[in-house]
Amino acid sequence: MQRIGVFVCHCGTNIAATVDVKAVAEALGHEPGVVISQDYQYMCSESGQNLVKNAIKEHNLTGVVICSCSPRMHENTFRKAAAAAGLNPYLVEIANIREQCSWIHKDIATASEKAIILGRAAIAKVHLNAPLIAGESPVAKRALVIGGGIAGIQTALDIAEAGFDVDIVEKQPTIGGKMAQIDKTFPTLDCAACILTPKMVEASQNEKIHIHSFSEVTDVKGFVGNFTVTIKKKARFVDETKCTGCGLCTEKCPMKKVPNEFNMGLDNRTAVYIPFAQAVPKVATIDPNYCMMLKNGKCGVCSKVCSVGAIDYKQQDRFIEEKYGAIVVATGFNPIKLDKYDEFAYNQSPDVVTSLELERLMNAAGPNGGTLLRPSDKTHPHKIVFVQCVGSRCDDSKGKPYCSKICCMYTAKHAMLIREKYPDTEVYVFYIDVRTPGKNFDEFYRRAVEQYNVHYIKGMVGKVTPKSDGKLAVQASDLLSNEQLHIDADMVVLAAAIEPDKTARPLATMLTTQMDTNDFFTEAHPKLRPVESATAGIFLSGACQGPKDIPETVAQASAAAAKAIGLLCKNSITCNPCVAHSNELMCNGCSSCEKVCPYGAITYIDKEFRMPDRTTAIRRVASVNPAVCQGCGACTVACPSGAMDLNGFSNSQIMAEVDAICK
Amino acid sequence: MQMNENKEFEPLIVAFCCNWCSYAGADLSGTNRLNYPTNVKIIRVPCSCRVNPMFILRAFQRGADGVILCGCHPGDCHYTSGNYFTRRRMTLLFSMLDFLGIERDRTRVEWVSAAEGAKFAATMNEFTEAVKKLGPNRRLEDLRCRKQ
Amino acid sequence: MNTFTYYPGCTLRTKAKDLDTYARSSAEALGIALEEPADWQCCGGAYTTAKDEIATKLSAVRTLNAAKELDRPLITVCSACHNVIKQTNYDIINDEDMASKINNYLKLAEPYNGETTVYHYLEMLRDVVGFDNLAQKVVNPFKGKKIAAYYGCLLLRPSKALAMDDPENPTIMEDFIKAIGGTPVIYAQRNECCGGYITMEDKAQASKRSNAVMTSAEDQGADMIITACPLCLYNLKKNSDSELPVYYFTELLAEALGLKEGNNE
Amino acid sequence: MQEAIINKAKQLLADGTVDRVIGWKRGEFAYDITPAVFGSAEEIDADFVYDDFTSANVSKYLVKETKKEGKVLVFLKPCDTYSLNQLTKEHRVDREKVYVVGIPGGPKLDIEKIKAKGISGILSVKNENYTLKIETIYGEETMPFSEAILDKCASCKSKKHVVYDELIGEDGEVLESNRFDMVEQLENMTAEERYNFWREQLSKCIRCNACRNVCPACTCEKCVFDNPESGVENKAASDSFEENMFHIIRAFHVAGRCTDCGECSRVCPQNIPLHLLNRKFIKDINSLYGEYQAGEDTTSRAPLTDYTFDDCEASIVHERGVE
Amino acid sequence: MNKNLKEQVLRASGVNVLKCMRCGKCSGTCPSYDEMEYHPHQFVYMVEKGDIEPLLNSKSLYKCLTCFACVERCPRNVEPAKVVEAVRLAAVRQQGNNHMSPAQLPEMLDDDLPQQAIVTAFRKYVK
Repeated sequence: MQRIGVFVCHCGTNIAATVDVKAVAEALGHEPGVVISQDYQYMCSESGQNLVKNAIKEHNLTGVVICSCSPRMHENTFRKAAAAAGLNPYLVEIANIREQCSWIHKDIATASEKAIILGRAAIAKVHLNAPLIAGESPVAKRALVIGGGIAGIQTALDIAEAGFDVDIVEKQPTIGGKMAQIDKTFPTLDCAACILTPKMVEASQNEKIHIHSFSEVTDVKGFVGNFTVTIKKKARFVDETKCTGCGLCTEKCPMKKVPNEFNMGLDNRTAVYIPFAQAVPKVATIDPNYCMMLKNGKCGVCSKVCSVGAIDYKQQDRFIEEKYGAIVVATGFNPIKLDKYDEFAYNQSPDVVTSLELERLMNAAGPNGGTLLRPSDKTHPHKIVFVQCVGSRCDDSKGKPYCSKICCMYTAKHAMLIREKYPDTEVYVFYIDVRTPGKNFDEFYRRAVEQYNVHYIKGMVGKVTPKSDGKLAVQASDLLSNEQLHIDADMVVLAAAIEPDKTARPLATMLTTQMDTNDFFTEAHPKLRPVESATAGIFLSGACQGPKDIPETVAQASAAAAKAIGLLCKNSITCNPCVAHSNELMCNGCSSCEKVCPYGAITYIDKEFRMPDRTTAIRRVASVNPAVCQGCGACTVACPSGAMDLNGFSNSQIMAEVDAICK
Repeated sequence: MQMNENKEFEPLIVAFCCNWCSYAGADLSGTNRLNYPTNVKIIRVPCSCRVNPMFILRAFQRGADGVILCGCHPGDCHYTSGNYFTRRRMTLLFSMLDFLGIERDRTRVEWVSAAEGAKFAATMNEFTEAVKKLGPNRRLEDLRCRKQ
Repeated sequence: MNTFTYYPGCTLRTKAKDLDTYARSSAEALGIALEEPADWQCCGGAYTTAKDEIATKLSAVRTLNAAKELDRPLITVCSACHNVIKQTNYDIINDEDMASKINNYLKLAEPYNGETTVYHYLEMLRDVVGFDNLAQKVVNPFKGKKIAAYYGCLLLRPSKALAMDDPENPTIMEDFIKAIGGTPVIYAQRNECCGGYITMEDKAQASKRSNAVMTSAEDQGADMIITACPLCLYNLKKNSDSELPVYYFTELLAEALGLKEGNNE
Repeated sequence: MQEAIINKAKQLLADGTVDRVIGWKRGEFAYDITPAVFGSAEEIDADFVYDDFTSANVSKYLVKETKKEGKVLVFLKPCDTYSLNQLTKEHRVDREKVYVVGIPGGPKLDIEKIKAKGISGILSVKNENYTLKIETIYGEETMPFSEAILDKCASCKSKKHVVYDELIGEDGEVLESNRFDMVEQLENMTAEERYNFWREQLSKCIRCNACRNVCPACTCEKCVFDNPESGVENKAASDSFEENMFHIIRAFHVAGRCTDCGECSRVCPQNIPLHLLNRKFIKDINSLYGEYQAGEDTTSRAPLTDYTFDDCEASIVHERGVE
Repeated sequence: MNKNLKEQVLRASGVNVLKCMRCGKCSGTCPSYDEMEYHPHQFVYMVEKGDIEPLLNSKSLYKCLTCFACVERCPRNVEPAKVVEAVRLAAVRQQGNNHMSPAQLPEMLDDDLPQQAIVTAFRKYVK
């Protein structure tokens, strides 16, 4: 015989003002199985919870129904209270009479009537609730970081610091990411390489950190604490263990006309290459698209000059499989392509560049050795126009709807550096808004204006026309003086919007994590869980979650590491007990459920059954792995025999709710 | 089905809402005090794909006048693919009910995200109105197998 | 033989006969039959985008409907006609309210709802004939000639409605130039307005714009400019200080195909 | 044909290829042919029948028979082979334990159509050049063969055997059939008309469960309608609605799995055109998700366990057809 | 602020002026900028404010080339040229407010001028 307690919350006046809570408690008290029905000011308060706990003990309750706010709010609170009083926490049901009743209705009579019906449905359900015990599953003490930029490096260092093994998978031949390409950093103007490369070295020397460069994640199976990941180590045609990074092969390689991606294609590299001097690992890689030996078997120079015999033209892609307890995504960003913005003549003139290209042009390790020269004729530019928000804040098919966040600051940085180094160069910045929230950021921008006399103009460039004299005729609006400006510039620099790396979306599918329409990973909660994905055990680090500058990225990277460490510290994790289970006696073994399971939680076993005629028969039946199942219930509907059911949301429970509501 | 004092027909609407998006969207319309009729009673399910056609038929059998199913937008399912299965199942089920001569406006699928409190309220207002226009559900409740 | 409905427009009958004549002869040589609908009206020269303007859109709809009744795509060659007719068609498809007002007014046998496909002659060359095929039929290639394509404002914009090519980085005319053996010259002002619409009222402004276009093309080393628009041709020739020759693209096409005497040696 | 089949059965039993044979034997009346399992040549000689009334799809019997020791011989008409494939795909039948001999299909005869001509007391029916010679206790009657064809055979979808180990006779082709005509006719009615049509039909249901018991897609270990835990158990309908529930859910459970063998309507003692429900689903699936024939193969994904990102929304039901 | 006029312009143009983020790209790209007293971004902003009379009486209405550069390049999809046109229509639709009359024509013409120039001018400036 069920003994159910009903507790109706006033929520101050939030509920009580529109719902006659006394009448509700009274009415529900007459429902079958209900032995006590009470109302109280704040059920979630300590004394409210005590009321519930005492009633459980006093009346020896077998089920509890709380009529209060949304279960998304306090279901856990009341489950804990029940557990503290010795009642299985899954014998608690919530009737949502605040968000879905008192707050949306005005008439007390009808709202109270509805509250009673919702309470009745919860009572009908709780009659059929079964005590559930959350299972446990072990945690693999190893983390995977996908992406080896500053976000990935920082996350890996922090996790390693806590004593856990951590693997970095980086698709490029070296770690370092975008930060390695940047010249100086705002607002301190310290050199990016000087602060990044020590971290890269630290990562490579830390015995807990294992770097898989030139590698990609190709498959992810499993679940929190227990992921199995397949990593493709792409053939680099160089034996990593032998190569000393001496660089002789790159000097001798006859194929010297390969666009150098590290310098944004502004100069060339050889077919066998080390991306940059401080690359980690400092190992050569052969580019099969250009290597003559790999393309038509003629050459072999690198192999001849390599004294340690590291060159291996026969190397194949290798796949390794590893178990991880936690995965951190740090796939980063790229500037968008500017093909669709040719009003700025990006395709027409080499002197129209993106900001990242400008970084390389100004970098000491860049194509001009740190002297800023026009790409077209290698002359010194005297007039430079910066265009902000190219492709950001757009409501058209070409651009991105969001603010890329970092452009205002790096443009101020570029302008300032140029004015500092080349005082004879005039710098114009066309802006829509200058957005500088951040410590010392606005001061930095003001310095560019006040100290360095950078011309900030509120307005937008509308057209760039390259001229025969090598100048770029810039036509723009100056909104404050209400005139159209015509500037003959030597260079135009476009602050291209940034977008998530293209590998992020297929990765999100593998990880079963959510993404927004812009392909940024969605955090579990925008305010309270900013570094976790909604999928347990997957954490987010850096610009893959949204545009970020370096300090923010590093902060988030450490936060993600902290979350991952928190998980790895546990020996086991509690599983959600509201999972599917199959009744073997009814299961047909037809595989319908397996086909709709997004987690691969269902497998089949051949089991012996005793038949009515005392013979035995072997039948194929489904078996659910409760640690893998997430409890969506897709299988329960795919199952024609009804063998598959879901704990906490069983067929009969939902049917009972339907019946109670439709009574 | 219920009749209020001035005898205007008040339909009974059962709304199945997925826990992650639509139930949260319903909560949000509450938080924002966006009204919709008391006719709507929500049943929480983990995912729209948990809704068995049997539940819908059962609701009609027991006197519901309209049944609406709400889930995450396609592509946003918390379980990645649940609502895609829902979409196919409900398309076929609704088509079958239509084939049996049941009014189309009694059933509906709507994708409501956790951020779409306003859409949830608007959808419920609209749906209730549509069902109100149809009048009480007699065909599914009372598809009399024994003719009178 | 491929047959299309051909809409020449008012100017091609009078001041821009070259644009028309060579369009027709070249099409024939390329195996395309162009058939004029029985009675067509002037398109109006400019599209009125205003949603409450119905009367000004009717002549274009009549033309579109005539093509629909003949069940063939509609080919235009004048940039202005092309712009007006494509924008009309786009709005009819996308603005139900406008479509119903127009249909209410016209009372056609069957309402027109945007069924006709509209091609610019250049699109026909690209999508029906194919530039590769065209190149094979060229007998007098414009070898070594640096030719600047002038798109102007009408041919590409608004790109949503015209959907002919990338509005900022178009290639269709450049590909055409390559097909007839010339070397395309890319210059920034190729998709800016020549000021033609204002030429009657404000010669100074028209001349400022034409000069900007011509100088930009000259700057990039062009030997000549080609256009698809009679008004552009007039304006660039008449109101600029440049000596750069301006031709209709169909003239060059006919020359390349050996249908017209020329000086492309 | 009967002789060829019997000889084949005896041969395969004799050489040890199979241990049992699933075929048909005569029941109370000449035209009353039911599936049967034979264990020896003697049993076959005594009872095995194959004639124009041998229309029963025996593939479903394999679910039980393959759970037993030994290999089973089964004779399958083209339409039955689709059922076997579907059962194999769903792991209900162990294909390894089945020896399939494909035999030519119908058209088969419908005794109800003969009786409908007012012919009663039937002793035997013989097909002589597509004229039926019917011997009755009142004397001999005749009628054209074509007028007594089973409905399911009249709209045959395929003469092709999609699975077999060997064939007796020639294999055929997938046919262009008119099987969706009636569904379309209903779709073109008003909702009111459709409602009245189905009320008329479903009100005849006596919940004998014959449709379920014969259906090769309905092989559940325990049907939800027999299971108290399902919440919808009703072994006999207690209210009018439940017949609808039963038929809708049954159709839904076999949607994307039903091979359209037509057995449900054939065995319905009340002549309810149940196959129309299944065909409606098949027609919808074909038009909304691409052509799909259940049982055509053993590997493809069934439409209800599959999806694409750009599937139509359920509102499509509101947008098409007759309200 | 003239509410009716604003409504009329908004309806005729089909433009949502609230989408404007005041970047000024329309005016940066406008080939007629220097000839205009009010510039494309001002048209959008003044219509938003309902400040339409000054626009109605401005010669800027007849300097817009309808070249759609602003429409194509607006990052917010605002379509300023359509606003200009809607205001121009509101102006020429007023009694006796045609911008051009056939009497003016002869002095404007020359032998080579294509018809389309005349047709277009009358379509745009005359009601």
